[in-house]
Amino acid sequence: MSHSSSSQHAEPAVADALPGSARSTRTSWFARPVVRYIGIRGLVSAVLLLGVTIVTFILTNLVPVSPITAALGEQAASDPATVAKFVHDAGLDKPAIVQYFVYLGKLLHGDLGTSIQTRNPVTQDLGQAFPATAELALCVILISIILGLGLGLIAAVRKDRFSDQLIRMVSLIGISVPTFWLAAAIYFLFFFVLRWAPGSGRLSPAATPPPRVTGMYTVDSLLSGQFTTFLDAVTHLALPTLTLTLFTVGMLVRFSRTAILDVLNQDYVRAARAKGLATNRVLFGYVVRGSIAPILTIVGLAFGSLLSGTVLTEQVFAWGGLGQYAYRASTALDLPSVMGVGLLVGAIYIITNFIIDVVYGFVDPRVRIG
Amino acid sequence: MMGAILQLDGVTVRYGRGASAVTAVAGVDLELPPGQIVGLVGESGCGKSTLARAICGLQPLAGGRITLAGEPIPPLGHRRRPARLLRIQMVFQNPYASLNPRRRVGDQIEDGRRVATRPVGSVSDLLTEVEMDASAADRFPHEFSGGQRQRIAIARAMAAAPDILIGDEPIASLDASLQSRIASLMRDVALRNDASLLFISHDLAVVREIADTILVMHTGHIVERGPAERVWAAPQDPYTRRLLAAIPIADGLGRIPG
Amino acid sequence: MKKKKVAAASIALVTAIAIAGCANGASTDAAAKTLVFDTTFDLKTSDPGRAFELTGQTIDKAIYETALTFDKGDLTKPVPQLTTYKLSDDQKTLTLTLTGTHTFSSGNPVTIDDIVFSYQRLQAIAGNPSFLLTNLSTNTPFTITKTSDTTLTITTDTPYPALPYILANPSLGVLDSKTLQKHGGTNTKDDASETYLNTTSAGSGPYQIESLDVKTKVVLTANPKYAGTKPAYSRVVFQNVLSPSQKTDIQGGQAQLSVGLNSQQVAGLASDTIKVLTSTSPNVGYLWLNQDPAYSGGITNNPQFTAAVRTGIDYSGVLAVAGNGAIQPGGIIPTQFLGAIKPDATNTFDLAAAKQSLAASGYSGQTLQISYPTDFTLDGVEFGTLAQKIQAQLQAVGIKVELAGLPITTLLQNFRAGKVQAGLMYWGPDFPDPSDYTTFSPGNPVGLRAGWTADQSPAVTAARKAAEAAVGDARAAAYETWQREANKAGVFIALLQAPRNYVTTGGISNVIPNAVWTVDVALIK
Amino acid sequence: MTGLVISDLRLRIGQADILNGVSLGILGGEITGLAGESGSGKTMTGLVLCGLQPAGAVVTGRVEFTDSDRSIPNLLALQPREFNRLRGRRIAMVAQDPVASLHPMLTIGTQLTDHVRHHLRLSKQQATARAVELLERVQVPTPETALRRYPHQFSGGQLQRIAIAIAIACEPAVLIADEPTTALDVTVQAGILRLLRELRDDLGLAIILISHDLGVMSAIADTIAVMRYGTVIEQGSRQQVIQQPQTEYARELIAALPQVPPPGITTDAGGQPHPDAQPHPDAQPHPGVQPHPGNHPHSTRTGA
Amino acid sequence: MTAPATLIRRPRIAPVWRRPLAIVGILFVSFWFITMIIVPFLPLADPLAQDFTPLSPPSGTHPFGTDILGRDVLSRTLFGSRATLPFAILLVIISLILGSLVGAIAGYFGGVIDEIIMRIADLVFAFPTIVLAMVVAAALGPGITNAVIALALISWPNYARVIRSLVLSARNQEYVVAGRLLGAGPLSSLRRDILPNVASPMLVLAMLDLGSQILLLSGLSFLGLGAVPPAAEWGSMVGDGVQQFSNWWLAAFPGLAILTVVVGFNFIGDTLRDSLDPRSANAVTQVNA
Repeated sequence: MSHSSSSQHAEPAVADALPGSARSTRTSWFARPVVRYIGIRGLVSAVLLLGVTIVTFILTNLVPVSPITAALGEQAASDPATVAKFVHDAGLDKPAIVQYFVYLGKLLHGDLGTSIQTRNPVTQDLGQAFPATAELALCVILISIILGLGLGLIAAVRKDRFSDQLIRMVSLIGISVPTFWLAAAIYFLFFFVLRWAPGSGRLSPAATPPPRVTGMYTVDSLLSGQFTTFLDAVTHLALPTLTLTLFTVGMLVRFSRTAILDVLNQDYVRAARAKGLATNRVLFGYVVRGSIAPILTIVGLAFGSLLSGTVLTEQVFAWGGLGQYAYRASTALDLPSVMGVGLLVGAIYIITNFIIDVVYGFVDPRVRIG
Repeated sequence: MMGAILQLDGVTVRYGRGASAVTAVAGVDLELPPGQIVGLVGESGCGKSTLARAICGLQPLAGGRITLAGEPIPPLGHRRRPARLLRIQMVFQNPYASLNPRRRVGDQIEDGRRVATRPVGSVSDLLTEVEMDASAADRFPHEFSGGQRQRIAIARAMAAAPDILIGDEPIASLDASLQSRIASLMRDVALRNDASLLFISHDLAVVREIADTILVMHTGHIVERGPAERVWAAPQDPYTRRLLAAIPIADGLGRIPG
Repeated sequence: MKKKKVAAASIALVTAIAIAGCANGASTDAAAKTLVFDTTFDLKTSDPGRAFELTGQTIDKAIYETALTFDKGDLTKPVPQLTTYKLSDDQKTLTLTLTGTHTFSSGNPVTIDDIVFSYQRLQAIAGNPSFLLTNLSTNTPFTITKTSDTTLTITTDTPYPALPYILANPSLGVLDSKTLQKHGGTNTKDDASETYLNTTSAGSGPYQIESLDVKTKVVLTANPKYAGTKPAYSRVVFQNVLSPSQKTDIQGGQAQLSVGLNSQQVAGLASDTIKVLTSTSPNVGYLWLNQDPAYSGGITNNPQFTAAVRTGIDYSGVLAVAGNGAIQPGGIIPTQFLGAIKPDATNTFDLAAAKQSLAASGYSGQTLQISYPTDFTLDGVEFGTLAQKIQAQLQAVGIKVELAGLPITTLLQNFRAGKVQAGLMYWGPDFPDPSDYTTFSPGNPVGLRAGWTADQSPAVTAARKAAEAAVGDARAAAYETWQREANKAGVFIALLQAPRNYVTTGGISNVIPNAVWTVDVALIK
Repeated sequence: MTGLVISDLRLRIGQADILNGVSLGILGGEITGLAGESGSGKTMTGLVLCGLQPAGAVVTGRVEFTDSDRSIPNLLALQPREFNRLRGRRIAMVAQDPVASLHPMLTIGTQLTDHVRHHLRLSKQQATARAVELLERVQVPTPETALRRYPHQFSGGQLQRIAIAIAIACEPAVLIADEPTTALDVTVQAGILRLLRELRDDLGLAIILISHDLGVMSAIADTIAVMRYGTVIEQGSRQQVIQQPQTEYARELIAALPQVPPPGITTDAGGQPHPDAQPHPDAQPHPGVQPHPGNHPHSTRTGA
Repeated sequence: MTAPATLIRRPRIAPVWRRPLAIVGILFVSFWFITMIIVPFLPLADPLAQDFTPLSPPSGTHPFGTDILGRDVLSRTLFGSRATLPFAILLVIISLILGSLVGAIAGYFGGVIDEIIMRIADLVFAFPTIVLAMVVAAALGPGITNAVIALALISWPNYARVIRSLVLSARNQEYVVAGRLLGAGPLSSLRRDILPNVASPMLVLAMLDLGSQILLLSGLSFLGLGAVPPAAEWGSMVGDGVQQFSNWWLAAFPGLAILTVVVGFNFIGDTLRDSLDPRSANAVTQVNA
């Protein structure tokens, strides 16, 4: 997903010197640089997606624990007939490669198998768990982008001054705090001691989840006009968001500071300053604009790592999202569920990065126009 | 000793593939006889650096052939360079990038001496030859100025006892007052060691000072070739004329060239 | 008999506390009241034919009625619910007779056909609780026969005195067969009604399902068609909450009932508004020592070594880890049940004796590896903590102990294969009868997991057979003898039964602990 | 009289003295050349005049600024906000590398109008009209189209013309041109030099031309100041400094240049039209203006 | 790891090392390294001895209190350094070597090899880290060695990516080409010209990575998939303690231990990064951010 250029020594300006080499490329739709760029990125993403299915498959087949015992109960596992039936039904008696293609075929029909733990279709479980994590992750990423980029900008502009030192120190501490500990500490402080925030879970026990549209309680409650439920959902979001935000902000501050410093040293920023533009105009019109591509990339990475990084936090806050689901599935070696989570998070990661690549393509005229 | 002749026949180099390919060098013929100083002049993007890289095997050819003493020069790839090709050495444009910052100057020159096919002087001899103090051998590149580094780079190239020395814009990054001096140094060192020199530059005035023959390159083609003074005094190709006309002369007359 | 007294006493004590709580509780009109119940879920489904975990049993108890039941917390005697019962003299045939009128939430009356359907469905779908309707000693399913519109019989091939005790299990909840058959329900292995049961439910119990999410929350609402006394709370919310949050929920008044806090967590919790009820869990935590030479490491199948371990464990220290209310059962049968014994010389701490036995065993510093589940607790007591306690104690005796924590699935797989040298595990009763424990006998399934074959200990096997054959009042003594024989062989060391803490607030009362279904929420006032 | 008077300008970063007392007078309608080798402090002098010295630099001395309607006794004493009002409007700058000094993601139009609108309070339409006018002034072909294009779609010479258009957009009194032709090919260089001279003549600009190339100096500078070690060691008219250098260092600099007789083209007079009469190659529509997939963003840097 | 120490011994300390960030970092890290070495010789209770009253709050005799088995939390916290630091360092070394090898090959040879290696790295990136580690750890069984293996399997792509991009740009540096022209084969080119020049950013990356690896390792232990009891390990201590809010000291002190040591490494890593040239620094930040 990196934007590294492969050839650095190609003699530049060759095209510039060759008047005859300008070709009319407008006739062919696919020949347009932006279309080709997106096409290639899409192809790479698709290959990666396929790779993820292979990884999940191999991984779960390498696990030295028989899924039989994991799947069947205490009594059933001691009955050979039941075991044989299970093995046959699950296709475990076929060669691995056949099993993979069967898996892939089912996948294309949206069938991720049945969770051993919950006995629900994994798709259904993921459908339940994912919105919870997505709500949390989106909330965290939005706050983190605002805070992270803002503080990163301040730190970069005030490089080496006190505010920079302070922001850097705080952001470094942010990425140094063990999340599982911080989650407990925040929970202890704000719920147990201060009672400012509600307890674990996504809603108060008495509250009824809003009618499901997106599965995200804040959105759904607003959609159905249940304002009290919305407030309840928001207050429940507060602590886990706080926990995760500290880390994500730390990460984004550090990155955006570097990216912005990099741009601040560019000639075009000095040129913009030499034009006598107001400082804000230089910062937002030129500096932020120039650092948007690397920052976009890191935001994508941050979002991807958030989806899986919620495991420890969700444990503490009983969030009931992907993280908790993944933890239970892994410890119980509930292979279909683990494969499902891996696939979902992997797919989202890849798709997010693809979207970012596309956005990047549109933001940067050098890619868009060629 | 002086048998090596570098010969280029219809050399063509392309970048990219398919429809978006760009031809950087288009059918260049060139001969570099022993003991000759050849200047290759052209503006950015004309293909002169590509040509230099192709001669060193750093750039695969799309057409034509390059031979050294009759034998073709294969692309370098990932393998070790064949011993016979070590007789071609290069001095690069950027003195700040062409020396390994982590190794002592002496060691880097020693690398060249190790592969030399005929006896060469000691490291201090080589340093002295490029007008550097012998004590430089124990120091690191960052302790030297750009001009000094370029001298070291020349010493390193000469340590391999090349028959052919290629300077790829070796003076472009230097201060104006140094450019002539380093160019002359390269000429002297090459001649003293019986090597031919292919000196690539965009600065016709400097090239004229040191080269026996001048080639003018434009859009991948060699548009003019001839003895230095002839090219300078009576250019035949319109592009050469334009190039010559554009050279600003420090005469204090307030005349805009071109 | 003494054991029975202990059990009865503890039940009496708990009941007394419950009644006291009841007296304090302000019983206001509860027409629209919600009860929030915090517990750590082990829920997989609420289909009674498939659910066999604690949370599921509590929920099914509230949704379904069973043929027989237990009165409050008393597990010693089944009482009628949907039917009365009569066990034939040969203990092979149980006749159930429908009593009164019960109605499903759909409005359909409960019939004998429903009971037969439910039982046959349980047997056919081969879910976790299917074994309940199987004769475990011969592995033959019971025969369920409708004998009239008001009676049915359950027959077995060998005498089965535990039969009435089994029928009280919430997994034998009676389903509305007419409604279920409209939603894919059958009494064959092709049954497809689990989804329906997890969204709507089809019982005649006091509640029905409003919503169910096996990982987070289950909401029950009162079943308007319920024939019995209307429950005090019209809505019950079961929340899956980790124990630290349970505590804060209780303190913050966000939940009225919490089951799942361990002794450390309830310490100092009781106040004017918060009541802590401590009962004893029927789950018996035990240590096993593998008798199979292939996996014994040359030590665990050595009787002297086994004796050294049994007397080298300071049981009071182990109980202290579990906290107030923990009890050491003398054998594998929990103290509440018929046939329970007190600790004897083979499982009483005696450091000197332990060292002597160890010396006699010829032990030469081999490592004893004790495995334990990492993601599973004994009623809130971490197996890891227990393991570390035992490790320290055995090291004081001179035994080198290494701990291996494993996820429960991995551990179970290895344990079932009989490949684990030693380990910690617990046994929860399938039904409150000592016959459920003979599986620990040599040659029987759990016995074999510890590499304990029938020919290794013929005396234990003989005692087991005698116990299984005993009828009436002789049963208790026979099971006691079997356990004492087993203790001599020493393969399974019953360590403790943890306390089970019921924490209540918000003035709720009549919380009655029950070893099978934890608590009957319909009784809470 | 428009111009700058620099007296005893010193600049220090940390332990290093970069400027050691630069004194210089710059007049409107003149091109003042700052010559010197790398490290002589000529670029830093230019930056200080724009108030763009690196953060943490300690500057002392005095820079007096005068133009048609006001006089500022010391630029160095200005508050950053006040300096910002001056910068780009009264004192403008053109940097060495036109590719690097234009924002790659903003259109030429944006970069040409944003400071015009800011300083002169023009509407968007007025600013665009002004931009078209400016591009015509610096001889960029098809100005209306050019405004919608991005920097990578132009050649280096065109970009430098655009950069100059940006600099003169607010009709400044002083233009600082820092090595404006160093990154360009020699055939393109002449066009830029000619443009600078026209601007001097037409707008009465005071131009500070910073260059290490004495050939360039000789071509258009009216006066030349030679800098070394952060100070001006010699200053005088073009002819004087080039033909009769006073200091040893200046003599060495000039002596080090290649000793060239005039190239053939000028001696080859006769019926040949003077090259000046030909259209400048740089002023012609350039292939680079066409969208070109193979076009490298850094297509105009010299060398590889 | 010794870079800060050697720099301090120099008569003149580089300015970056005089910033509070660097000083605090060095203090924390030295504290834990010294503790790791000398802790057995300190007059502390045996970290495994269950000799004291369980769950007593911090007091004079037990400044950090005691745990549920009556062990001294102070002693366990200090001994915890021995269960964490060596393994984290080992893990970083393994990933560094593995990643550098793979990344250097990809960067140097380019083409199809590069494409394949980097797509595999992308895959590992795309797959959720902690889930991957959990599955591996759960499958291999808990134990710090298995946790190290699990994390090494997922950490190498970080290094591979950075070293690849560094090698890729170094490969076309003129001094590398010059070396090739002087007859250096791929191995001597890598050894002589490329690796020495990418070593310092890699070391900085490793330093910054130490912090994250400690977090991951203790995270796995927190989930019960890392260190095995009764070993005193910070993550599992927090895991045990987090269940009991009324006994806050159980989780608080080992948590602070993790925090301080990770903060220490990150402060030093950040300072080191500042002393790099900007381009290498960027490469390091991109991946480690």
